[in-house]
Amino acid sequence: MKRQIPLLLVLVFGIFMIFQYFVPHESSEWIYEFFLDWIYIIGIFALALGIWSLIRVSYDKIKYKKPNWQYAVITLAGLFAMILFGFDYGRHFFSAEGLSNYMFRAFFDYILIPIQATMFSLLAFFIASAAYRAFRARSLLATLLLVSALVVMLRFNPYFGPIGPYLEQTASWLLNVPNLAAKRAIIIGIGLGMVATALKVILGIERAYLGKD
Amino acid sequence: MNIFDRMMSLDRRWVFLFVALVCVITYLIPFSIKINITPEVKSIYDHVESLKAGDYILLAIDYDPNALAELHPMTYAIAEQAFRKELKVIFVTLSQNGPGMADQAIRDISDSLRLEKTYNGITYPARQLINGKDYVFLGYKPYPALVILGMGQNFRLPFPSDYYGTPLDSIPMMKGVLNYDQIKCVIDFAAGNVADMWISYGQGRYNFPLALGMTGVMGADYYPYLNSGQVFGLMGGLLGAAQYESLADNPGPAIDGMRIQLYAHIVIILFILMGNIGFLVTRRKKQV
Amino acid sequence: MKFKMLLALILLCFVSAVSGFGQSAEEIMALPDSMAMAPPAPPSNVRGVDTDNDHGHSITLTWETSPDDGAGLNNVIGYKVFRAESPDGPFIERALIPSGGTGHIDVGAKEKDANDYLPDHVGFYYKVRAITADSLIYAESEVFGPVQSYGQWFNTGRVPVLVFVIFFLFVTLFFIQKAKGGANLFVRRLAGIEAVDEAIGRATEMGKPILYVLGLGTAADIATIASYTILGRVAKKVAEYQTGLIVPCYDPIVMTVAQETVKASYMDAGRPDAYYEDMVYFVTQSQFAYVAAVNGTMLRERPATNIYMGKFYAESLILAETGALAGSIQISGTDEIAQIPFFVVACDYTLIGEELYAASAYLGREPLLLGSLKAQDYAKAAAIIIAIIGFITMNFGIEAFKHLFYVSN
Amino acid sequence: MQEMSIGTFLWTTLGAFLTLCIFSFLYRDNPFYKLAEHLVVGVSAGYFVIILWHNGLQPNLFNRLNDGNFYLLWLNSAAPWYMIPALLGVMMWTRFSRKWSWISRWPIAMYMGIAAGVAVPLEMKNRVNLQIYSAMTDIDWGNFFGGSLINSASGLSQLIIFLGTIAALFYFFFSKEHTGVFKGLARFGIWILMVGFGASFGYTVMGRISLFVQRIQYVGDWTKVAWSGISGTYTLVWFITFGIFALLAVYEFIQFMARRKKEA
Repeated sequence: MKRQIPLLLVLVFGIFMIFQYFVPHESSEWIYEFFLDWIYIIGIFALALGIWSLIRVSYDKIKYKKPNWQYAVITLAGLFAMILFGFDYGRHFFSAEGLSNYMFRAFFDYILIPIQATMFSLLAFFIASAAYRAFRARSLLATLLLVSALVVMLRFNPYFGPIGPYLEQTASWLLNVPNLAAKRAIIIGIGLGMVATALKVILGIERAYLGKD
Repeated sequence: MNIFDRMMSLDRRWVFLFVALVCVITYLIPFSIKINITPEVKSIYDHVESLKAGDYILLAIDYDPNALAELHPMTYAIAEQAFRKELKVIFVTLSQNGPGMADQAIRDISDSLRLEKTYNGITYPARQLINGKDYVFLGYKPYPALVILGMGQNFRLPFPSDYYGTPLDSIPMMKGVLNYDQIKCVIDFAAGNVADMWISYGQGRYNFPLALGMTGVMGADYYPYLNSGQVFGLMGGLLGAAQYESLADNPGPAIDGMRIQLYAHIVIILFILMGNIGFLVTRRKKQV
Repeated sequence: MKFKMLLALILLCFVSAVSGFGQSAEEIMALPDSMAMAPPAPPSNVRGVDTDNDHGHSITLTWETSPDDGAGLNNVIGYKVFRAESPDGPFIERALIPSGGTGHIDVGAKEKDANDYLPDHVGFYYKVRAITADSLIYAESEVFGPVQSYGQWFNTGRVPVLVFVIFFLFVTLFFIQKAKGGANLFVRRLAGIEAVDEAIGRATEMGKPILYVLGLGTAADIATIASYTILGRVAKKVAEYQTGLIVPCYDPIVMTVAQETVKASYMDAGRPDAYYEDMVYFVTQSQFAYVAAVNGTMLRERPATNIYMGKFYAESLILAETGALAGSIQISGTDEIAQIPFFVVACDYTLIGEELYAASAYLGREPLLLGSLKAQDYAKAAAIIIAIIGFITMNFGIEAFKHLFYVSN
Repeated sequence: MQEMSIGTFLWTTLGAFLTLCIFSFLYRDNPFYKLAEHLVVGVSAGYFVIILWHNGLQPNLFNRLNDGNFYLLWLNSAAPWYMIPALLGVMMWTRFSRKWSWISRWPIAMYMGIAAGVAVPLEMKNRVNLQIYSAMTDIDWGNFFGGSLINSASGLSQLIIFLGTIAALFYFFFSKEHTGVFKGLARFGIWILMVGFGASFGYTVMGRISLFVQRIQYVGDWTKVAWSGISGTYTLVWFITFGIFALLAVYEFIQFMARRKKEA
């Protein structure tokens, strides 16, 4: 009961959706769209579980005075403040006007955006340190990786005089030829792996996600 | 620990520091760098340079704010060059958010023209751009393919009046200018498939010289048209824009951007080389 | 509505342009000959059929171009397609095709209250007008009709996909049967996967936890599903060795499923008491906020091993570099092609692409999973053979073989 | 420089401060990074709650079940069958209870079934059918050498793409040991993969650098505003901000010296 019904549901819904793909008729499309809505709505309900987990972990940190517990207070404050602003302090539960609340927008523009953009921009540094650390001519494979990356990075460097244009052409050759071949092979392999995994789920061979008992 | 070991196992914070310093310094201190010029960009510059005062060119501003960083520098450099040479410029846009882009470009370039400037050793006097005498901005119309075809018959068909509402017939510089036959070249700055339409419906049908400025991602796909001679020049991305700025001796945001990129790349490459020298030397020592 | 307004606008422009010429005789004099033009010949042979392989509400039209399109008078700049519910009209304009066009698919909305609703099973009449730059000069084809649209129950354009899916299903079932029968299925070793075991052992020795990141995928992403199975194996080993496990999650459903998986593994290992729910916790559903939190965890908890399996985007390198800074051993696997190079560069072991999907079978060594791995290999062999045959036939000028594999939409 | 109201200036100051907090992570983990990190986690989680409520639940569920009077009188609504997903959503919440949590597997199972079922034909088409189809290229034999070895459009390059794809696929075979001819092919396959990865890595560097440049601009613009106001309105704000960073520097220096002593 606790495992059979879920496995049956996976099988039925899975097979149905596979065949749905080959039926262009309106009624089949309607069901497809309805199901996608289901998934979306289930996902939103599940967010409550996520938020509960976040609150509980933070609360435990504060309660048991775990290391850095002070910061958990900031997390909770940020969470509740944002929810409060988003409902316009409770004035707009069922209309989207809360989204235009001044504080809600200010928090978005001046806290979320700068921090996220800055996290993203850390890549400028990490791409440099990763290149320094890992691009060593240790083996033939590592050397291929290193040389190919160097050529592409040098493609617009003006300090190579007459060989500059050749460097640029080589770089575009590397991007358009071996890179394309590598990508195509990986895509085909991934496609087959995905189909195999999805079939395993539908057939109930892969069932780790259902848990036990 | 000798110097080679040190070269291999540098604290990565030195890498961070150098990258940050180089970016900040190259950002703060403007200086020009040498840019490799490719023939497909140079041919656009040469074409514009070969025109005489009073010749007409058409600039199509077919991009919106998303592609501004890459395409605006091209528009600025070419329009500045054209106006300094006293060419007459017709602006048109086939992209929905294009009018804002064109409007901004025209305003900024008129400001810049009010100053006396020297490009490639030639000093150009300050001049006041006059709408309708030096340039005309036709505005935006949907259905790019039909607009391109229609302009081949007569500009007045898709655009009876310009962007500001003046009938084309009462604009002095449009007198006797009917269609592409009176235009010396069309340069399309495109961030979408409008470029294809300029190639097949414009150049393909009316056979005028066409050059393209595109985003970096798109650029590579259009080289076949260059080989087949359908377009006489091609600029791709910030790199293409920087080449044009450098040809026109008019350093702007594209060269600024390239300068930062270039030196950041050089720093990274130097670190990679340093790591490898250290690695190779220490390995040889171990083998001995 | 918008569409009609735009058309009206264009029409207006064209009309005002023409009337504008009256003001100045000089301008008319200057017009090229083609402007004072004769009307072009009309397009001919207009035909319409229901569009195949769709949900209905669409009709495919074809016609032959006007003799004056690109030749003759050479003044046709495009075609306008008109539709009506009776042969006498009223006709409404449906499309504008640049010159040279010989067809159009008239797609309407399927919702009854939409502006361009095109009902199924209703007869429609079409005509095509060759237009010139001058809106007053044009030529119309004869009216064609009636033609009806309707939806299909099978998309024949997707037959190649169906064949592939059925072939694959068949091979999978075959090998699973074989595996159940006890056949010994050989699988070569994969360094990245064997490293997982080593890494868990190392964590035990160091007395430090293992950080398992499921990536930014939702529970619906196949990469995430593959990742659960790997998480299950890792959690089981972790429970056996009594090492710590940290699983920060990005998606709440993924968190729920991961909790089930880890709990089941602890039960399998006979240590349900050691399991607690907050091993697997939710962080936030925002990419870089999530990364900020995981980065902080790495530097504070100093896990011995970081495992990244699932869907990763730009954050891949941020995570992997921070992990390397914290001195952790790192094993990664993703099907996001753009991110594989970064993992290859920054991690100790990387499962490239489909190796991620093979990993669960490897770790478990369960015959059923190995069976499906075999099926994957045979499908790959089939793909290679098809590609080679197609390549050879193409270069001998035979396109028929390649066309067998054409998927129309 | 555009004019800024004092309110906007204060908010921008916060943005610039948080930007620097995140950058401080490059030096090492520190209280400022922790502050920004925990703040962004809370705020972003709250942001998603609100967005999913207003832009998700409202239009996709509530409005469909709304019959015009009251949200619960859903039977008269336009789409009463939307009670099913709502019910499934509520079933997810059984996870709050230990005893009933197994019920949550039903919606999860449907979710997985739908996801897997959609993936099978779709991934087969997009990744397998289409890629094999485009791998069957017609080589441009007339332009085989294309003038130079590094011409991407030459017939030779097309041939390399095809052979590279096949060889890389060979590399991924799991059920055969890499020996003999097979070893050679797989070897060529992994070379292609590595060259491709290197090129792709090198290509991305450019875009990443410009991300950092944008952040420099953000802080730079703020500094300009602050500087222009140093003798006027913003003096106090500017000094406070400067003071915070000065204190941070001093704190770090003391810590650093202390660690030095310890190590020595």
